[in-house]
Amino acid sequence: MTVAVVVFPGTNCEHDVVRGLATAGAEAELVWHRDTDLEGAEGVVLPGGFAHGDYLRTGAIARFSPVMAEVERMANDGLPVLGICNGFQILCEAGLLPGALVANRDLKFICRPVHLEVESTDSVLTRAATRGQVLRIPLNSYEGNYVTADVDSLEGSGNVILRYSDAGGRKRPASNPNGSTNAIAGVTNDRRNVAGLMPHPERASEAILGSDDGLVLLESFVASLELVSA
Amino acid sequence: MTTTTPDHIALGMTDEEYDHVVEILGRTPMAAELAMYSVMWSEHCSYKSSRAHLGRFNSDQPWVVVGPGENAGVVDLGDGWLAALRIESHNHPSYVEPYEGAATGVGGILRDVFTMGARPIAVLDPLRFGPLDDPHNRYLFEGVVSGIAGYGNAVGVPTVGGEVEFADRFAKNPLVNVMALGILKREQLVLSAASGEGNVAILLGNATGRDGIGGASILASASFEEGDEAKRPNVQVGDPFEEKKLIEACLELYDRGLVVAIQDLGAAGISCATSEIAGNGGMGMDVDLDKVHLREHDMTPGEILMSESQERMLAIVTPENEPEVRALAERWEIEASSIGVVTRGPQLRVFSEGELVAEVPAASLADEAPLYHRPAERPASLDAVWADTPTVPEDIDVGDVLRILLDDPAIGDRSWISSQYDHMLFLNTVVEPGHDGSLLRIKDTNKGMALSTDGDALRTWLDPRRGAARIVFEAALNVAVTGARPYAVVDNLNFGNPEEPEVMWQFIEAVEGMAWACDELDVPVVGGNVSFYNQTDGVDIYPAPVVGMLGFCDPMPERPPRLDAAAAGMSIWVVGPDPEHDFAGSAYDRVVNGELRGRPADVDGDLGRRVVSAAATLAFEQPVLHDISTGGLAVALAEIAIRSGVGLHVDDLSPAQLLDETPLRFIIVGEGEELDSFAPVRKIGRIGGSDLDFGPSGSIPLDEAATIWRDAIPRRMA
Amino acid sequence: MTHRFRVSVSRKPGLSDPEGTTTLKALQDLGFTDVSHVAFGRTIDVDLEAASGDDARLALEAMCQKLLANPVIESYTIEERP
Amino acid sequence: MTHRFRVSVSRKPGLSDPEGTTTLKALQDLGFTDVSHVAFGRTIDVDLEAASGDDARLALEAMCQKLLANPVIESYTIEERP
Ligand SMILES: Nc1ncnc2c1ncn2[C@@H]1O[C@H](COP(=O)(O)OP(=O)(O)O)[C@@H](O)[C@H]1O
Ligand SMILES: [Mg+2]
Repeated sequence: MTVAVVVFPGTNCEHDVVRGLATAGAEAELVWHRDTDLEGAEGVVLPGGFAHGDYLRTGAIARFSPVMAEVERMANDGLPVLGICNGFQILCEAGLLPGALVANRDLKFICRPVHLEVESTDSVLTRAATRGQVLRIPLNSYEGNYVTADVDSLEGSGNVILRYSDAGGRKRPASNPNGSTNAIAGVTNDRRNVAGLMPHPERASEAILGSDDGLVLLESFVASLELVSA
Repeated sequence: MTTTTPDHIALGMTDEEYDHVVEILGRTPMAAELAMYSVMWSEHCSYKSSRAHLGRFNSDQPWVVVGPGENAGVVDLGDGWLAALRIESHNHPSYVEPYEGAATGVGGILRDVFTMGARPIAVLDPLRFGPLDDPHNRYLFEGVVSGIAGYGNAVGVPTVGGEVEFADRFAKNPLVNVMALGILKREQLVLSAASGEGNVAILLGNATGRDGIGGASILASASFEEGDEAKRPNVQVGDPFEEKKLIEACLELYDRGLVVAIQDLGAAGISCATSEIAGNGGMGMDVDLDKVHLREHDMTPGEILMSESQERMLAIVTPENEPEVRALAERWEIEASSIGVVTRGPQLRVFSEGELVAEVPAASLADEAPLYHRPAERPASLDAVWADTPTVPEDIDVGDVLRILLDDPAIGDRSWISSQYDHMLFLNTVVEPGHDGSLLRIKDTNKGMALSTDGDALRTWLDPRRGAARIVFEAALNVAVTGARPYAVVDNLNFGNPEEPEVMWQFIEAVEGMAWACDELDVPVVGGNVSFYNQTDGVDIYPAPVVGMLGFCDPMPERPPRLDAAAAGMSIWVVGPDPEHDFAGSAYDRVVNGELRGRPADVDGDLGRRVVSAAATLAFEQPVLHDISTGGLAVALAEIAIRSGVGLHVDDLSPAQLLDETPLRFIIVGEGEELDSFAPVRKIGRIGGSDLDFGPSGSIPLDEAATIWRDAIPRRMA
Repeated sequence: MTHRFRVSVSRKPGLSDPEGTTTLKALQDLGFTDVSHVAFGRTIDVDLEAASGDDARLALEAMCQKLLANPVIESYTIEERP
Repeated sequence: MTHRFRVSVSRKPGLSDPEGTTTLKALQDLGFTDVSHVAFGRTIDVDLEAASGDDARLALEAMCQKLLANPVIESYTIEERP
């Protein structure tokens, strides 16, 4: 096994992520949330969906799944850990990433392509991208509105990696789809090996789907596996 | 003096129906039995007013694997792939509680599809509401859309299309139909016929509560009125999380060959599911209600039998496989209880606390249901309506007309709806909602499936036969412009009160028109649903048959046409007949003049076939194909220009020609000057500039048109 | 004068409460096995200007009926906040 | 003995509360122009067996810390229900 893709009850993007990772050059395998051994994995992805129905609070119940101890271990070992959408919400709940995600500004589910500007290439998710690069990637969430108690220190830490923008990279109120604080779309941890984002790179991994801009993110992640294991 | 209503009348049964029950049983029915017959013989479950006419639909094409009658229709896509499809209505529940009504509608239709062994991969939602200037209509619209989003997104099935109409007669009777599509490999197909004496019936999923017991009929029953009325909500709350687990668990059961048969629980809950699955297999069943896992503990046997709690399935498994099935359920974190045993039959026997509470021939609940030939009569008032032919003045400015039409919420941008739905999950969606048909690929094959739902209630009211035929051709054209050929139809027949001869006439005419059109196109009808009694305060809805069309292509176009692919310098052609001054029920007459009158033009089946075929062929060659429907050529051209962000010039067409809604026409935008097609084609203009420029017939700046179109729904819902 | 209220909205009894059921199970899985029932509701804190407490309460009633609660499936209570 | 509690969870002040903001605007649009502030919260009613009220409260605290509230963005109060 190279990448473990975790399936919680209610997860639904697991097969899409496996396919996206394959396009980016990595083999991936599904693991059930009750599994407690990810020994063979060089990296782990928490895909999108509605783990435990998103009941109580998005990600709140999933973070206690048995598999999360392994995810934490891998994060502490410096292995690449990625959360997409619901996976991002779970990593935040688990305290592996800063902040939290609340309901979209307009209280509506949003499913459409948005633009993201790469703010930092210092993370497992963005290392193969270029700073300032604008990507067109679908967003698909109700609770995608990023909040954090101390945004200044987050900004100062260099842990913001992706920000919503327009096609030209400008940040205007209208280009922030969900009201996220400072238009933050993706963040990393201090060690830069854990990353999370709300948009779905796997949905932009083949031209026939309308965009393959997400590939550079998935390829970054795959390249990180090799770097760590090298 | 006090009078008491006999039980069967309170349950909505006629005296004749009651006598028939007595005859079947050879005795007076017990309370639970009467409840079972009353629900199973209700219009909703038995199709007693419509069945006599549904035989008009044909499903005899070689690619049909399962026709009408099962939970979903199934067609063959080649190389071992099958598609399962079905459509259902959830009209009344959505009026009572729009969010939960629509949500549970999605849940129900998905169960019909995965009951067949298929993984559900797409939902579509044909909707009808009253006009959006009324706050209550806005509340219903908003609630229904978020209910579909809330359930569909969370259960993890993309909603890839649908349609919406707004008209006064839907204000107190909104229509919420839901269609679902699933795919499966041939060896995964499961049917709902129990076999094997001694096999076990396992109830999977949600606990049984007092939800929606018997819908309207049982609610009125005195015999089950032991508790407080308030304890018996007729609103069901959907749980997409439970359904998601149920889907995964069932698909794994099929994969591992662990079920003999399976049936979802819908109307009339356990009583319907047990009798159908046993009856279908010519078997009987002994059911023990004490084994049913309950949400509330003081439920009567009748309540348990009739409860319509959501997210439940009934699987028939061999005793040897029972432990494995239970283990699998536990792994997926769903509850399972073995509630019955298949018997040699034919009796369905239901026990509660050791007592026999019902014993009926299993098949009789379905097979012996009443069948009515209700009187039908054409409304005489139609003569006057038909005689009043709409006309279009020569001197109108099409730019001004577009300012009105593009602002109509059924014509303007509907992404306010579709962007609330996950329409991308599973990485199949190649042409997303917002075009004519949506196109899904089947991954790792060259095959594609196109989907479109269409209805046209106002035109159908003007002429039910022509109106219904036209929606079939429109749906066919919608899938054809993506490169797919019409392959299978499901229909949802939403009508008023069938006891009124005029409604029955509308129904029969519409079935005739729809069936004829399907025959002309050689497309089989593999399933459907009838929703009668859409009548409030004595007002019937406009007759609203809806078609759900599956198109199929193998291979799929490498670059399927899109509305946003037009570029400056390209030519514009129209394929199909010349306009015939078809304004009855047109957007121009309805929206601009505020009239509903005249008689819509008929369709020529032969020409229809040629046009559809031409579209499916040209879709492999041309960047933009778009069918011409509501609002005619003018609106269709505006949609292409707005979506592509570039203007266009059309020189010699009169306002009437631009607004005409003659069916069976589509637009092509492409490179070059010449276009070959085996249907009539003519060049009408070219792409370029920053206006929608119709020459002497008028113009409007593209930016202005785009803003009006984009704001049509949001400005009303803000 | 500003009046401060809390509206508490809960689902009518008999309706299923998937959130409550799921959270109950999660608590039990976490070892809180003595928990027997969990039910969800929401609160809406509303501050408003009104001449008197009675006026404020009347307005609140109207807001609940119109927007804050869904009378088909929910019931609500209104109380003053400190 | 069964103890019945209500946990009320609210967003920490200063963090965005889209439900509150949107509802405030909706109320004003409906003509309730005297409303100046709206904030949303969640209630979770929990019934549990415990030897004493103090034991129950301790268990409730632990549930809140672990699962029922997210300390990064939320605060909570616990009170007994009648
Ligand atoms: N209720 C809805 N849900 C999802 N998509 C919708 C809905 N209503 C309209 N759409 C989408 O908007 C597009 C245009 O719809 P419509 O005008 O009805 O198409 P046509 O006239 O070609 O049949 C289609 O892609 C359709 O799927
Ligand atoms: Mg169309």
